[in-house]
Amino acid sequence: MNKPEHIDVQVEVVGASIVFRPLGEIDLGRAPSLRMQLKEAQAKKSERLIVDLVNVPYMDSSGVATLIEAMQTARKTGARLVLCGLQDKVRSIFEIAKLNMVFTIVPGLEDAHGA
Amino acid sequence: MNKPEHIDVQVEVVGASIVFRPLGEIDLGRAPSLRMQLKEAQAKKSERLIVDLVNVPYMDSSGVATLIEAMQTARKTGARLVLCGLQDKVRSIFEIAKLNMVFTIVPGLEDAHGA
Amino acid sequence: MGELGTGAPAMKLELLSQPRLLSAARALVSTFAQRLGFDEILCGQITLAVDEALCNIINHGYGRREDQPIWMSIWAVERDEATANGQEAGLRIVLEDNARQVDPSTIRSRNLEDVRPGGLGVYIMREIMDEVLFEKREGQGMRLTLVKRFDSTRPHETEGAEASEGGGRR
Amino acid sequence: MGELGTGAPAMKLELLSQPRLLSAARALVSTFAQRLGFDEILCGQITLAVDEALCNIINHGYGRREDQPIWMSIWAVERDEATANGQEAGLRIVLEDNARQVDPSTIRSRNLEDVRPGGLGVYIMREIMDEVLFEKREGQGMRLTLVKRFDSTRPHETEGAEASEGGGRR
Ligand SMILES: Nc1ncnc2c1ncn2[C@@H]1O[C@H](COP(=O)(O)OP(=O)(O)O)[C@@H](O)[C@H]1O
Ligand SMILES: Nc1ncnc2c1ncn2[C@@H]1O[C@H](COP(=O)(O)OP(=O)(O)O)[C@@H](O)[C@H]1O
Repeated sequence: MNKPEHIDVQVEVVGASIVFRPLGEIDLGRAPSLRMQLKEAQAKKSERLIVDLVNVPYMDSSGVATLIEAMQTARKTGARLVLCGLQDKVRSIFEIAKLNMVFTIVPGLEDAHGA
Repeated sequence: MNKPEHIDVQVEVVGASIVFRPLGEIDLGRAPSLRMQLKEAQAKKSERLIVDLVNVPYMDSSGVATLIEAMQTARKTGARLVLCGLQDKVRSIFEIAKLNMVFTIVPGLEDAHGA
Repeated sequence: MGELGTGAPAMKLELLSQPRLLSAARALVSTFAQRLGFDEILCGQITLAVDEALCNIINHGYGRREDQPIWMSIWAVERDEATANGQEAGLRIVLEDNARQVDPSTIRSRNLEDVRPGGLGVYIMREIMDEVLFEKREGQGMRLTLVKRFDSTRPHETEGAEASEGGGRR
Repeated sequence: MGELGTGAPAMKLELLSQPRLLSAARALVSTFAQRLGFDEILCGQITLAVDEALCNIINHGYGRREDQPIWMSIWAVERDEATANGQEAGLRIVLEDNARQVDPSTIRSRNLEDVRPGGLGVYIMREIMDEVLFEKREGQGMRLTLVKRFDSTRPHETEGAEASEGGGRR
């Protein structure tokens, strides 16, 4: 009935890192699009995948689930997954779900390249 | 049943001008509070009343009606009424209602003192 | 072209006739219009038109009584759905109430040249929306249908643009 | 103390079980919570709890069918109303559907220590809201009641605050 929703993502290669920057809210409708694009980025097998959430004002548990899946993929291949740029509302869900210790979360993009 | 809604307004006296700066959306529920506070500001009989809308993300026709009333009061007393700081959405209603020629509208506060 | 909005509405909001609820109703409309793909200025304008309509129901329909129901039904046809189904793409919003019935022809704007407080709501709705239709409901109350198409015939006013100058009073 | 939310709800939203409608439903809840006076973090958390509940109805209740109804009713008691009426001040949101009925005791979170995708929604709701009650509706479908009081007993989590650590799994 309705087409699957798309989320725009900026993807940049910076040295040994891929910077993956989604634009907009991540919810049930958009998580599948995010998941597909994360898989594509991870297929490039960089040492480090930086998910920059600076342009994500909102995320629900479907977004979090997608990121957990990406982290598990990264572990299997020995790559690092780093999150940065979390806005307050997005940080809140990671805290509530007690995932701020499970993910590597740094403040800004400049911190992510060394993390 | 429900209390009348209040809108916060910062009021400053700058030379011969009063700067009147409402904070928040101006709609049917809040227009009466705006009206009362405009009347109080106008009772001070300054030469110029500057309504700075920089912190008003939204205004409907009840807000516009309140400002038209304030303009009519100003005219009677020979005072000037100047609007500044209009955000795009607020400017839109003045344009649609063809009031951008009726009010003195300037871009920023610094332009308002001379207008 | 099929009519925009047949079948069940995507959403239907029932709200009491209270000014404190208007900001939530606006947020619903504005966010949905945005998700459909209307640009920011248009989302703001559509939201304004709906807000003006709700204010009129509260003020004129219900005479400021705060315990009365208003129903807002929203239909949407997205661009690619429209192509597939031969429908027009856009947003259709229907407001219904149980308020006193008035002759639809009496609901109109005053002359804008006569600048005074009030009397802008209906003019604003007609400036913004492609369709503005007031009707008596069967039994009691009024119904207002507001339609905005992606291929709007209304001018998209922006700073300096005076495309609708002289477009007349309605 | 009187129960929060008796009489007609301030608003009732009926929406189809479509993910594209969730952003509008969130905007409604968040804006209304803000107007009531909940702070920005709390508005975000309340909105998240409601969103998770709506996702579960779409995913588990309706198995992703997109043409089914969901009803969200919202009651609010403002602080000064509460003092006047001996009610508790806050927000009560009730979600109802026509989906398959399940034993409420089967709706629960997994162990969070076992980190894997999914299984967070119910946990998040219970972390944020003061009351989370799943019930079978008379006839068909489920009802979920979510309550958040201004005098909340839930920890207001902020960066570094670990007030609920060891609060157990539910
Ligand atoms: N929902 C309504 N029920 C009855 N009369 C209405 C309704 N909406 C508008 N009207 C009539 O149309 C007139 C014009 O409305 P409007 O342009 O919004 O200006 P205002 O509300 O400031 O008077 C109103 O004064 C009123 O007489
Ligand atoms: N509305 C519902 N109808 C039926 N079962 C539900 C509903 N909501 C939750 N559940 C059940 O509770 C479990 C936990 O839900 P949740 O914590 O949100 O995690 P997830 O949805 O990711 O599985 C679900 O897997 C499901 O079995």
